[in-house]
Amino acid sequence: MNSGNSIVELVDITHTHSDGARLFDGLNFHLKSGEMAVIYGSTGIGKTTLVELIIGKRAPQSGTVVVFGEKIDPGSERLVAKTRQKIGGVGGLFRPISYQTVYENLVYPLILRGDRTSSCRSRVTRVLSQLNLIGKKGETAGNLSRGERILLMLGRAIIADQPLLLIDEPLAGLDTQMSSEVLKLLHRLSVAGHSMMIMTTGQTDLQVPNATVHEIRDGRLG
Amino acid sequence: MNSGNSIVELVDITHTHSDGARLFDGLNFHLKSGEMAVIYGSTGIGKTTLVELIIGKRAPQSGTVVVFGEKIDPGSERLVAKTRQKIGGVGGLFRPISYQTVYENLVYPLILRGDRTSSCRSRVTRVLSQLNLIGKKGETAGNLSRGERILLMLGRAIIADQPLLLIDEPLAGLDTQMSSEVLKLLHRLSVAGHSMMIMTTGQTDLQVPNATVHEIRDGRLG
Amino acid sequence: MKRISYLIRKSAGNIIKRPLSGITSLLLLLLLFLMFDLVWISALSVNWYLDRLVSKVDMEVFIEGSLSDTAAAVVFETVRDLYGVRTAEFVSKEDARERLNSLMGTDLLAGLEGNPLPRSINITFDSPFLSSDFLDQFEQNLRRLQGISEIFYPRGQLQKVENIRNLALKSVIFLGFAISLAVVLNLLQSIRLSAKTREEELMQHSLLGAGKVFLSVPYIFEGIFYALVAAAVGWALLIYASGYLTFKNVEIIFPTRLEIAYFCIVSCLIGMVGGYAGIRRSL
Amino acid sequence: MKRISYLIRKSAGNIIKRPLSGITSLLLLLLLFLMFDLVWISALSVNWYLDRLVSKVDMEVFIEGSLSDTAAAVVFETVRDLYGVRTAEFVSKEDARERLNSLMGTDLLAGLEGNPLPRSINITFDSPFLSSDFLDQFEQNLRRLQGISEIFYPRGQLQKVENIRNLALKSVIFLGFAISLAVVLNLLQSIRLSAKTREEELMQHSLLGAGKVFLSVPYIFEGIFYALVAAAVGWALLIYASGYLTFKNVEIIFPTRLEIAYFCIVSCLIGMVGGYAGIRRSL
Ligand SMILES: Nc1ncnc2c1ncn2[C@@H]1O[C@H](COP(=O)(O)OP(=O)(O)OP(=O)(O)O)[C@@H](O)[C@H]1O
Ligand SMILES: Nc1ncnc2c1ncn2[C@@H]1O[C@H](COP(=O)(O)OP(=O)(O)OP(=O)(O)O)[C@@H](O)[C@H]1O
Ligand SMILES: [Mg+2]
Ligand SMILES: [Mg+2]
Repeated sequence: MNSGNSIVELVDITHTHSDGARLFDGLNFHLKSGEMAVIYGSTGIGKTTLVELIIGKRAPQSGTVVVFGEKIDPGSERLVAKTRQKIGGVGGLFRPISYQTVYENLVYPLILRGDRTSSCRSRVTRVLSQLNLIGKKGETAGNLSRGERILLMLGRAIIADQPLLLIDEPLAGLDTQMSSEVLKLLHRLSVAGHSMMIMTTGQTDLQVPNATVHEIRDGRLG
Repeated sequence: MNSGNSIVELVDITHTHSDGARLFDGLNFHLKSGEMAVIYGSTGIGKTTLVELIIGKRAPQSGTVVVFGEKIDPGSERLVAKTRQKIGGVGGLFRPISYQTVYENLVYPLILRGDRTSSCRSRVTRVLSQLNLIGKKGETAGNLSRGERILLMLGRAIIADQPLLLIDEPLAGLDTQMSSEVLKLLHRLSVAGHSMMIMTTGQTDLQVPNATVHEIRDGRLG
Repeated sequence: MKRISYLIRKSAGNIIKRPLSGITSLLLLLLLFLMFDLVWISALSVNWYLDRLVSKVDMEVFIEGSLSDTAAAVVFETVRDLYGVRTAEFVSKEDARERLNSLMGTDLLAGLEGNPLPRSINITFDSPFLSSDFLDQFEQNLRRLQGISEIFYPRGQLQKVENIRNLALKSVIFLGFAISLAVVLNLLQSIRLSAKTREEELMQHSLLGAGKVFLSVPYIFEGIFYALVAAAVGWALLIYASGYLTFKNVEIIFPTRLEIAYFCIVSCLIGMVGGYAGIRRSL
Repeated sequence: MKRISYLIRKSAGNIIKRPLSGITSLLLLLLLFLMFDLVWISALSVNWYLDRLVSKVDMEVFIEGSLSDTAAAVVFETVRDLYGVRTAEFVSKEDARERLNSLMGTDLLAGLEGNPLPRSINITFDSPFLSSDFLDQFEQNLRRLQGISEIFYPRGQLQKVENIRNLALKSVIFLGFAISLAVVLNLLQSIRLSAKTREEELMQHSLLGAGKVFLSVPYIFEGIFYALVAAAVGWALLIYASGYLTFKNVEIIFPTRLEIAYFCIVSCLIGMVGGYAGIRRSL
C-alpha cells in the first residue's frame, strides 16, 4: 500500500471518543503527492479529529496513520516532531499566537530553519505584501479580524513551506471577496506543489479547480 | 435622543486604531428593546470592535456609548461589571472555557445569580436537551466541534437570560442543518424578548424574519 | 448552588485539580515557615541560655579594714536596701578565711598571725537589673558610700552577653523580615500561577458580570489555605521532632501555644495579602 | 536570524517583557540565597570562634613526688615526643611556686619549710588533636607511664564545644538542604509561570516542529539567569554590608573567593535544574 508518492495514508482507522461517540469505523484515505483533497462532512463528524490523528496529537484506537512514509505514533516524540516540520496548517489547532505580532508569528519557521536575520526580514515582508497584510506587520495577532487571522495562518504556511498542509474550515466567516482571495492563495499553493487536505462543512462555497472531493459519512471517507 | 426603549445607543462614535486604520467616523446606531439587528460588513470593517465598545472592553476616541441607559466607560469597573451582567454573547470574545466541561460552562450564570444546586441542574439539563447537546454534558469544551461550541455559547446566553445579546458570526463554519438550527434558536430568543445584534460578513445566509439590516460602510452604519 | 458554597468548592477545586503545583507551593511555604520557626526557637533558646548565664552574676563589695564592725554593719544594711538588690550577704573575715580554705583544700593562712582577708558584701540582683548599665550606675552609687574599698563584678562578661544578645536580636529581626517577605512573594507567585492557568475562565466570568471580589475570593482562600496549612504543619513537625531531639547543655525553648496560635492567625493574614496580590493583576 | 542568537534574545525577552514577575522571582531567590549565605558565614564564624576557644586548652600532668629528677626528665622527654603534642613544658617545684606567687600576689608558702608543690608537665596540642576523644586516649596512654600522679585537662569544656559544634553542623546541614530545596522549587515555580504565559507559543511552535530541547532552552537560560544573578547579588550585598558592620568580640568569616565562585557555579546548575523542571510539564 505504501505507494511511492503517497503523502498521507490512513488505513482502517477506527476511533471512538471517550463519550462513546463512534467517529471512524474502518476509514481509509490516501493523499497523493501534490493532491488537493477537499473533505466535507457535517459538523461534529470528525474532520478536526482527522487532522489531530495526522499530526500525532491523538492516536487512533486501531488502524495506522502513515505520513511521509513514517508511521505516526504520538508516543515517539522525536519522530512526531520531525514529521510535524513538514506539516503546516490553517484553522483548528493551527492558530496565530495572539500576543505576538504578525511579524513574530510569521518569522518563526525561518528561525527554526536557521535563516539569517536579513533574509528572514525580506522573506516575511514579501509574503506580507502578497497577502495585503503589510500594514499589520507590527500588530498583535489577537487584534486582527477573523479574515486577517486566516490570511496570517496561510502566510505562515507559505513561509514554512511545508509539503503538506492541513486546512480546517478556511472560509468560515469570510466575506465573498476575502473568500476568493483565500481560494486563490490555496490554488497557488497547490500549483506550487503542496499537498493539501481542506476540511469544510459546506462543500458548496469551496470551488477549487483540480480538487478531489471526499465526504465523511458513516465513519468512512467516500 | 435617549428614547425610553433604546437598549444600545452609539452616538457619533469615532475610532482610529493604533496602526492608524480609521474604523468609525461619526457612527450612530440605536437598538430598540426587542429589536434584532443584523449588522454586516466585510472582514476587518470593525464589527468585533463594535462589540468591544458596547461591552466596555475598549473606549471610543470620541462619541458616547450608552447601554441600558448607562454611559459605558471602561474606566469605571463597577458600572461596566453591572452592565455586563445584562449582556450575553456568542462568538468573538464570548468563547467557551476550553478546559471546563459543557455543564460547568453553562451553570456559571446561575451560580452568579445565587440559584440552588438542584434548580441549576435541572435548568442546565433542560437547555442541553433543547440544544441536542445532552450527550456532551460532561465533555470538556475544548474537545467540542466548532458547531457544538456555537450551540454551547447560545445555551449560555439562554441560561444567563441576558436582555441584550451580541452575536458575532454565528454561522461561521456551520453546515446548512446546523445553520438553520442556530437561526431557529436565535429567532426563538428574539421572540422571547431578547434584543440582539448579529454581526456577519455575508448577509446572504442570515435570513431571519423581522430583523433590521444595517451595513457598516465608510465608518458609518447605514 | 449557593454562591458561598460555590466559592468554597471552587477554592478546593483550584488546589485539588493541580495537585503537583499545590504540593510545590505548600512545600515551599512549609520550608520558609520552618526556617522562621527555627529562627524564633533559636532566639528564645539563646535568650534563655544567656539569661541563665547572667543570672549567676554577682557583685563583691570589699569593706575598708579600718572601718569598725558596727560601721560595716551599717554599710551592709544600706547596701541591702538599695534598689535592685535581690540578696546581700555579709562575708566576715572568718567567712572569707573559710572560703579560701575550702577553695584551696588546706589552710594556707595557718602560719600567719591575724587574718589579712577583708570583709565584704556579696550582692545578687533581680534579673531585670542584670545589665552592665545598671551595675555601672550601682557601682558609682556604692562608691559614694564611705568605707568601701573595692568593688568587683564581671563587667566584661556581662557586656559580652549583652553584645551577643544584641547581635542575636538584630539577626532575628533581619531573618524574620526576610522570611516574611519571601513568604508573601512566594504566595503571590503561587496564586499568580494558579490564576494564570484559569485566565480564560476569569475573562469569560467577568464578561458574564462576575465582580472582581467574587472572582478573587477563591484565590484569596487558596492563599490562606496554603499559608495556614504550611504554618500549622511546620509547628506540628517541629513539636513532633522535638520529642526525639535532646541536646546536652542546650535547652530548646518553644513559643507558647497562644503565641503559635497568633502565628497561625498572622499567617492567614499573610495568605490573604499574598492571594490578593497574586490575583489582582489577572483581573 | 541564527538559532543561537534567537535563543539568547528570546531568553532576554522572556525576562524583560514581564519585569514585575522577573523582579519577584529574583527578589525571592535573592532572599533565599542571602539566608543560605548567612548560614554559611555563621557556620564559618562559629567554627572559627570555637577553634579559638579550643586552641587554649592544655593538659597538666603531675609527676609523683617520689620520682627522682632524672627519672622525671625521662618522663618529660617521653611525653614531649608523644604523637599530637605541640609543646611540652617542664614545670619544676620552683617554677610552680613562682606561678602560685604571681597568681596570689604574695608568697603564701613563705612560712613553710620545703616546697609542697609537685613537678608537672604542661602540654599543648596541635589543633587537629584537640578533641575530647583524642585527649581521653592520650590520658590513658599517659597513665601507663610510671611516675605520673595526676592528669588535668578541661574535658567538660572541650565536650561542650564539641556538642555546640555538632549542633551547629547539624543545623547548617538541615538549613542548607532546606534552603537549596526551596531554591529549586522556587525556580521551578517561576519558570512554570513564565512558561504558562507562553503556552500558546509553545503549542504553535511545537506544531511547527520545534523540538523539546529548542523550546526549553530559553526557559533553562532564564532559570540560570535568575539563579546566577541572585547568587552574585547576594554575595555582593553581604560583602558590601560587611564593610559597614563590625561586632565586638565576634569575628565574621567569609568563604574564600574561590568558594564563592564555586557557589555561583553550583547556583547555575541549580538554575538549570529548576528551569528544566519548570518547563518540562508545559511541553
Ligand atoms: N477527546 C474527546 N473526547 C470525547 N469526544 C470528543 C473528543 N474530541 C472530540 N470529541 C467529539 O467528537 C466529535 C467530532 O469532533 P470534531 O471537532 O472532529 O468535528 P468536526 O468535524 O471538526 O466539526 P466542525 O466542522 O464543527 O469543526 C464531536 O462531537 C466532539 O464533541
Ligand atoms: N487594538 C487594535 N490596534 C490596532 N488595530 C486593531 C486593533 N484591534 C483591531 N484592529 C484592526 O481593526 C480592524 C477591525 O477589526 P475587527 O475585528 O473589528 O473586524 P471585523 O469586522 O470583526 O472582521 P471579521 O469579520 O473578519 O471578524 C482590523 O483590521 C484589525 O486588524
Ligand atoms: Mg472542526
Ligand atoms: Mg470579527
